[in-house]
Amino acid sequence: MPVDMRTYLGHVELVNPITTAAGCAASGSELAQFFDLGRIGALTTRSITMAPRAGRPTPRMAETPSGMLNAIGLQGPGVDAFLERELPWLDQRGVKTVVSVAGGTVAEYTALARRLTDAPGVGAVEVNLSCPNIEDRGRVFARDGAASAEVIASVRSVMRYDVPVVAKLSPDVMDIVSVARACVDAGADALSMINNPLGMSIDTEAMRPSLAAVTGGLSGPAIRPLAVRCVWQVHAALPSVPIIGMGGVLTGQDAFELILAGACVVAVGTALFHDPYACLRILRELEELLAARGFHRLADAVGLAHRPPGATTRHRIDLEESSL
Amino acid sequence: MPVDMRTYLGHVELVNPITTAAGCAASGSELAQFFDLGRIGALTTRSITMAPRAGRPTPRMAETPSGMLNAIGLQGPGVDAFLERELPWLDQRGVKTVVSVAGGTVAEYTALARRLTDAPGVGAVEVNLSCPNIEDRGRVFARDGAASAEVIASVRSVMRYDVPVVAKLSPDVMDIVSVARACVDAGADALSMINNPLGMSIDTEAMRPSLAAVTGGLSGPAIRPLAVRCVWQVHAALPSVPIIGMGGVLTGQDAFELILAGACVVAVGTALFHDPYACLRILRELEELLAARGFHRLADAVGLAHRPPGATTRHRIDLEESSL
Amino acid sequence: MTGTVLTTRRVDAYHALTVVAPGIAERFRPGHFVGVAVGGARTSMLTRRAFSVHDVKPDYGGTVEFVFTVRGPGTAWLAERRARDTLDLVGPLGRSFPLPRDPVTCVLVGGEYGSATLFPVADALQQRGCRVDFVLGAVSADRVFGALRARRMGETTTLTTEDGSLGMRGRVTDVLPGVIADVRADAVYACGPMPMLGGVTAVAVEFDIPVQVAVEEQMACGVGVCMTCVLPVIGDDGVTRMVRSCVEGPVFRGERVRFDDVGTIPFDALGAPGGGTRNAG
Amino acid sequence: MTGTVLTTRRVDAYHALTVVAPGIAERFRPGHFVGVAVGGARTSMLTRRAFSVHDVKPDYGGTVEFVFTVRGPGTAWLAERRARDTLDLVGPLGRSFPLPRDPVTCVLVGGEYGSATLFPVADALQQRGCRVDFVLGAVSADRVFGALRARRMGETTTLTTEDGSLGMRGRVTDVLPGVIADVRADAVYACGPMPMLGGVTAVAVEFDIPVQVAVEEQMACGVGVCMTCVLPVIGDDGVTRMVRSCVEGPVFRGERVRFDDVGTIPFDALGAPGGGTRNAG
Ligand SMILES: Cc1cc2nc3c(=O)[nH]c(=O)nc-3n(C[C@H](O)[C@H](O)[C@H](O)COP(=O)(O)OP(=O)(O)OC[C@H]3O[C@@H](n4cnc5c(N)ncnc54)[C@H](O)[C@@H]3O)c2cc1C
Ligand SMILES: Cc1cc2nc3c(=O)[nH]c(=O)nc-3n(C[C@H](O)[C@H](O)[C@H](O)COP(=O)(O)OP(=O)(O)OC[C@H]3O[C@@H](n4cnc5c(N)ncnc54)[C@H](O)[C@@H]3O)c2cc1C
Ligand SMILES: Cc1cc2nc3c(=O)[nH]c(=O)nc-3n(C[C@H](O)[C@H](O)[C@H](O)COP(=O)(O)O)c2cc1C
Ligand SMILES: Cc1cc2nc3c(=O)[nH]c(=O)nc-3n(C[C@H](O)[C@H](O)[C@H](O)COP(=O)(O)O)c2cc1C
Ligand code: FES
Ligand code: FES
Repeated sequence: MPVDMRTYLGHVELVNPITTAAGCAASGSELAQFFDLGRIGALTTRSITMAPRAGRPTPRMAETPSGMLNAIGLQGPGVDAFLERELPWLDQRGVKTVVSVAGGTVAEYTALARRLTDAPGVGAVEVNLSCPNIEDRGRVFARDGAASAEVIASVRSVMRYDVPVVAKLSPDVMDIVSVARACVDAGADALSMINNPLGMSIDTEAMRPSLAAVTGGLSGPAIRPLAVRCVWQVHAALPSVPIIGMGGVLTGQDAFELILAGACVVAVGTALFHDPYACLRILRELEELLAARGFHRLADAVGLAHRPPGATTRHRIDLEESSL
Repeated sequence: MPVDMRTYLGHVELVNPITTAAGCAASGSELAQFFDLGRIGALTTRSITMAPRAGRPTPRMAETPSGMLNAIGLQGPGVDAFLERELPWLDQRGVKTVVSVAGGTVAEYTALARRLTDAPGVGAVEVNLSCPNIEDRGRVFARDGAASAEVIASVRSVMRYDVPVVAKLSPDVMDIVSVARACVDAGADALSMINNPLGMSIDTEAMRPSLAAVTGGLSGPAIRPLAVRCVWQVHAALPSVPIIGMGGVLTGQDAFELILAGACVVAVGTALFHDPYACLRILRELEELLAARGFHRLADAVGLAHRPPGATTRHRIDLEESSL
Repeated sequence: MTGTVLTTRRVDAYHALTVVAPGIAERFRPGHFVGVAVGGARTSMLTRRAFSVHDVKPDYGGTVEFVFTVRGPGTAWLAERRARDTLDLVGPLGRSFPLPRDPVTCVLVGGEYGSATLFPVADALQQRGCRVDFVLGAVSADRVFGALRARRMGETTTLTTEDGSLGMRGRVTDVLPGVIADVRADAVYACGPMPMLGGVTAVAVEFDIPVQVAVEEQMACGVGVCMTCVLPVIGDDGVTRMVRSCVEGPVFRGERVRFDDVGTIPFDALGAPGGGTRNAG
Repeated sequence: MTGTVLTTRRVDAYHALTVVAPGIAERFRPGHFVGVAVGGARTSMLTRRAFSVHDVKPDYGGTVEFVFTVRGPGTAWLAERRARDTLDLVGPLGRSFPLPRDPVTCVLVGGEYGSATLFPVADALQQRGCRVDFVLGAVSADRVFGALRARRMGETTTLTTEDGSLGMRGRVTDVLPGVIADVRADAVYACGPMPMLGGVTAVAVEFDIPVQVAVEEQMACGVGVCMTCVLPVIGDDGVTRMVRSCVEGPVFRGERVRFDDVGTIPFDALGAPGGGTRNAG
């Protein structure tokens, strides 16, 4: 019997829990040559900015053990071109789209949200809070619960009520739960974690930073233990808030790990660079893994690792009995 | 010509920059069967506590991509047994010893420091700030600049003036530079970074956390980019403060990366689990690497990657000329 | 520490690798294990895997053989090794089995690949004139390791499988009392899964004969520096301590290991949280 | 995407691997590259390495060959591959070299392993009746790739080495003007290090003939999704954009690439920080 893979972001239904991670699928069309985008739960766009952005100088990437550093600098066409070309392209193909937005001030995030309000094809808005706040000496919004909450409240206030607003959190904080709580209190319908922790590497031949931007975001399997921990902590504190989990997911088993920790949607980022078919492969592996363990519904696995130590492990027999 | 590998922690001279990371060399004697401990710059002890501690239940370890999670729970014999057996053993062999201390309250750290004051063989004291503060709902000292500063000030006030006090920082903070600055202002003679960021993994067969303690500290090459970034940021802000760099050092090249970022001492932790000879191998590789690049003194490489982009790369010829 | 793989073979459900490693072979005593690096250069697998040494031979200056079952990615990688590949080993590690001074009768109890460890013990015991009897068990016939060799070496050999596909249906602990009584055993040596070791120890205690067990706890370093491999063991002074199975074991006197408390910190262990033993050490 | 290694060989300072990959061979056009996974199962090396395709053959349904030099751990791993090993490839990737409609005269300029890419171009050009002349260069003789094959295929072949160990002492750009003049070249094709491509472009511009270059920027994905591989390129509208060399390249019209600004964001690029082009797009 196939596993029911449907999942929900607020009241938006996704056919399955796999999405691309923001900034890891360009405009979407690049991946479409490898697989039908309609087969994944959602496509998350790169973080859209008001103006077009050329991004950072190269080198923008450095490989690290089981990970990579990136400093792309939000290169993108700006919201006008996005609404004119990229979003309609996705919408025409019926791709459920999570639009990621990035800004340097609360006003900029709000203005972006306003531009998205009437655009057809916006399935949800993910607010990338890992941007420097140019009104607070470049301090990253995501590192500060109050600043994050301010952005979320403002975006929520202008977005259509039926479009979920997702707050994307960074692990570079003292206490992720307090930032998560601040965002939810400010109106976030869901949370997304983790964005890249800040890292750096040095080219020991040139004796200089490897990246032109000096520091960059760390992604890939190296950070999966941080992602699992963040998802776990936030799900424990806020069990009813939907979580998009991400960070180093390469396989269905990795996705399952985040789901057991509490994620109901799983985003695939760096894995796409290695394998452009990764989303579908991970989806298939996840479904097989759930089926092998006797799950009928993905939803039954979400947060399951939180059950108290005394509770019996659900296994095939249990579930088959309970479905009678 | 051999490279002058001497380095300084405050005014304490180390014959070379390699030390073991706290908690990764047990009592020291375990490694002595593999190599002469006197050949490394210093040995850092496990974090000593007032009372003996049995630590956490097993499983205490989980492998992760290019890293591992540990939740040992500071198992150790307590300060009495340490002063009676372990420290004298090291002292008799002339091993320069950095004593790591851990406590649950400011008073406990202070009491430990007091016990160490008159003990022969204490080369330096490293204050492990990644402990839950039992007077502040278990909030980890290291996550809070003020709490860290309070511990450091108190330890500094009771330690002998000629024993450097090193503050060991955690990357799980909003801004490592502000914690570093608070510690230095409170009297820290040196800084040590990074302690393990908090991570977690889930056993997807058992559908339970892999560690008995649920969460654990992430170590190994996976975290090296975080370590390099922390050392870089702190050295940029506080260029005159000696830094013990650590996090995922497996090779001489890795050690060199931390040195270029600003560390003058490099600690080897997880690598010891793979290779009990790691310290000496890394030292040899580092020395060869410095020699190949024309360095006469390790000190010339410390923080070198910070030189402005315009500055010429030091290379062999430059240095040979300058030594005339 | 780098050895060349001499031969690889399959033995029922198991793989066996023989590696040229004179430094390890030379110092080997029965019960020792090796720590094997897996995954090759630039692997993401950081920790060594521990394997008991099954056999040591003088060929090529000294070889060691270990026997393993594929459990996860590390053992999967090992199963792909071929002759002439190189392997990075440290060892011999751990505390070996203490041997009796006198020519007594010993029952050797092995579960799954745990049997592999027992053959060097049997050799050493026979060299001292001891009588050796085997009890080997597993889930199914293909997972009973070394039945043939046991039959050649042992005075008697009793096999058990849980599915009855070889020997008696059941577990080693079901037949052990009978064997001990029949052969009038003076001592028991055991290696296998933890619950089996607990059961074997209980039987030996019942008969009031000494029992030496080789335990298997998860290990990260194998050399005593990481503190991951602890289990509660009662010391000569009657105090329970969390001791490292890699350096203080893996061989322990069975009755000293608190099998029921493995995976916990017993409240009366030295240094247990909130324990009254805070000042005992 | 998984292919079997058919043959491995050394060519002077280079390694060449031939891999059975029908899906790639079939769609290949000159200038394409492949993304190769390195390090095997559970490796810590996450990103694919890009290599130009040197040759495609119909054997075994279709094979591709690429030529590489050992630079770091990924290429070191590749250099250890043996026949019958499997390799994980994606491709063909990138924009191929546009070919002239008419039978014109083309000078093909290769630096180091960049020459490898030019042979499929030469093949395709000759099939269209074009005349092909080669200019190949490198630091030293052992790093000039394909001199023999160039001599066989090209009407003329000029070699340069910086140390003078083969051909003329100097760089390809030193001899290129002479060659262009001698053979009355109509077009230039070039592949090699960035500074060389800049120099070759300058020469072609001087002669006012079209030049197609295949650039090499660091790539993480090779398929256009990661945005790491950008360089400043002037569009048909005269606006400079940071374009992805993996999907919009690696082949570009030389004069469109702002070689002097590679590694920077030119102030007049679309979306440059603080630039006046903020509303241009
Ligand atoms: C002293 C000792 C002797 C052993 N002798 C043998 C032997 O002779 N034959 C044999 O087949 N196996 C033996 N084992 C178990 C063997 O070490 C594990 O099966 C192996 O480490 C699993 O690695 P993996 O990568 O395949 O599995 P994974 O489960 O993916 O391993 C992940 C991590 O967990 C550790 N781990 C997992 N299971 C165990 C376990 N049961 N014991 C210790 N660590 C574990 C691994 O070392 C690794 O760090 C022994 C273990 C110990 C401690
Ligand atoms: C389109 C294209 C075609 C290429 N064709 C060839 C070829 O035919 N033969 C050949 O020998 N080399 C070629 N290269 C360069 C080759 O990709 C690098 O030498 C190789 O990736 C180095 O990997 P490494 O692990 O050995 O070195 P490292 O330096 O350790 O690699 C670390 C990381 O940096 C990247 N990287 C390092 N140097 C380069 C570089 N110069 N270009 C791109 N990425 C780099 C790697 O992909 C990897 O992600 C080509 C590069 C590109 C972009
Ligand atoms: C090249 C690259 C670009 C990214 N761009 C964005 C972005 O524009 N907005 C954003 O919110 N996150 C961005 N991220 C972060 C990812 O969405 C994701 O949170 C993170 O990489 C962890 O997942 P992974 O390990 O699967 O890549 C980017 C990551 C990478 C590697
Ligand atoms: C098993 C283990 C035990 C540790 N115990 C301590 C400790 O007692 N005190 C401390 O300050 N740090 C402790 N650490 C942290 C290390 O000292 C070091 O900061 C960290 O592991 C990063 O270095 P590495 O990647 O080289 O291991 C421990 C780390 C590990 C892996
Ligand atoms: S495995 Fe490290 S102490 Fe035993
Ligand atoms: S390499 Fe990823 S976009 Fe070009």
